[in-house]
Amino acid sequence: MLIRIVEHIDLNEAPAYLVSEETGAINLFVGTVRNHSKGKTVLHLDFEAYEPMAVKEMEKLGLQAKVKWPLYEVAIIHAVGHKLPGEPVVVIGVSSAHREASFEACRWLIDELKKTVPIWKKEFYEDNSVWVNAHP
Amino acid sequence: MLIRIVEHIDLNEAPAYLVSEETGAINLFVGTVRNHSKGKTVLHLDFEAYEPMAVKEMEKLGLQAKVKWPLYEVAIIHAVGHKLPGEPVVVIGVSSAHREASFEACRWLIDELKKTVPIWKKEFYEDNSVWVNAHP
Amino acid sequence: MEILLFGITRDIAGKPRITVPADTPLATVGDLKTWLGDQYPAIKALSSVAIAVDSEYAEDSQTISSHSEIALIPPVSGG
Amino acid sequence: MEILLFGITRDIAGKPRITVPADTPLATVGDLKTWLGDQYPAIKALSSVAIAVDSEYAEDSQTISSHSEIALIPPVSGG
Repeated sequence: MLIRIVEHIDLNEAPAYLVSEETGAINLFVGTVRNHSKGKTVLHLDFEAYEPMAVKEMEKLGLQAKVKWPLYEVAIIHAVGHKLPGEPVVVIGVSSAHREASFEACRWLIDELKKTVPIWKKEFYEDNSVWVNAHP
Repeated sequence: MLIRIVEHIDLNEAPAYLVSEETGAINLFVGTVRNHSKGKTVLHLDFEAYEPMAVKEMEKLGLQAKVKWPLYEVAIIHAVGHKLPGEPVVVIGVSSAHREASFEACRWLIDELKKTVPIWKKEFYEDNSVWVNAHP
Repeated sequence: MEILLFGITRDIAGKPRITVPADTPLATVGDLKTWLGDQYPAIKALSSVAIAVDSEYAEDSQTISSHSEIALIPPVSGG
Repeated sequence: MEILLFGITRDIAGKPRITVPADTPLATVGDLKTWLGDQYPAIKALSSVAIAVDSEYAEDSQTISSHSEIALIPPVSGG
């Protein structure tokens, strides 16, 4: 598995890692910073991670996905720091023999990552900033 | 839209095309040559396209996907020629504001491409070769 | 009239196109399919056969003209 | 005992960690959550609060020791 927390995501890294002679399908999800959210202009996002725990939780998710689906490899890369609109902040990639498993596992991984991995996002608008999900 | 039939797929092209400040989600599917199929060793695949029609059909699929889901951009790239195990043969990529649409549209596009786009694959095994899907 | 061939149909015919003799009475896509099946029985054994007229899938009822680009589309297997 | 803080909880406390006085009677994760809520009422207003012990999510019933690395985990928002 390729599990990383990085300052800057290289979009070429996960596909290069996942390509192999054994597999027929790769699904890749890339989350990027949108320049607007709920009708407001987003200037940038700041991401912060509790790194040793985040890596551990991402490893657990990768292993769980490998139990749930017949996957060859899993890549989970998350960025931290100051991110501008258009910049990638998360990459999930999986490889499998057939495409069904690749789509399902990739979708499950991004959904679960958002629930359990200790990473926090602060959105900066023109007039204020908020820690996403913090309040009900 | 980025719609192409190429001799050699550059895995970095579609992600670079799809990243934008407007979108939050990119889903990418990559189909690659597996070194085995139905228990037999695959030496290589040969892909052939009726190019002007294949491009037209891929454009139609891209436009249909943009009607069915709120997508920003669509990329469909298919390789032709002699392909070895591990080589990419098709890339489908879509960008959208939220991840649900990106997963659904990408999955629909690869499923439809396999049904309608005039591209043919011959599988070469150690002892014979077959045009895939030709016979019932 | 010339029919472009691809994939297994090119292997069946042993050439990249079939020339339909000028005096062959073919009014529609359906007529053409019947004629092709009679000339090349192996084509009838395929999972499916479609005809493209000017690089669009054509219904059997569509009339054909020698001014169009006509192609025989065996079962596709891209991706 | 020191509690690592992240995201909004670091903003609430105004510092990257909270030091729990040595004589504070905290046996379990649940006790610690109660104590933190009393010290920083704004923490009680969050959507959820979890505690990680040695970088694993911990149940309220888990006992804590000052030898462990303890972190306060406000609602996550990665991805």
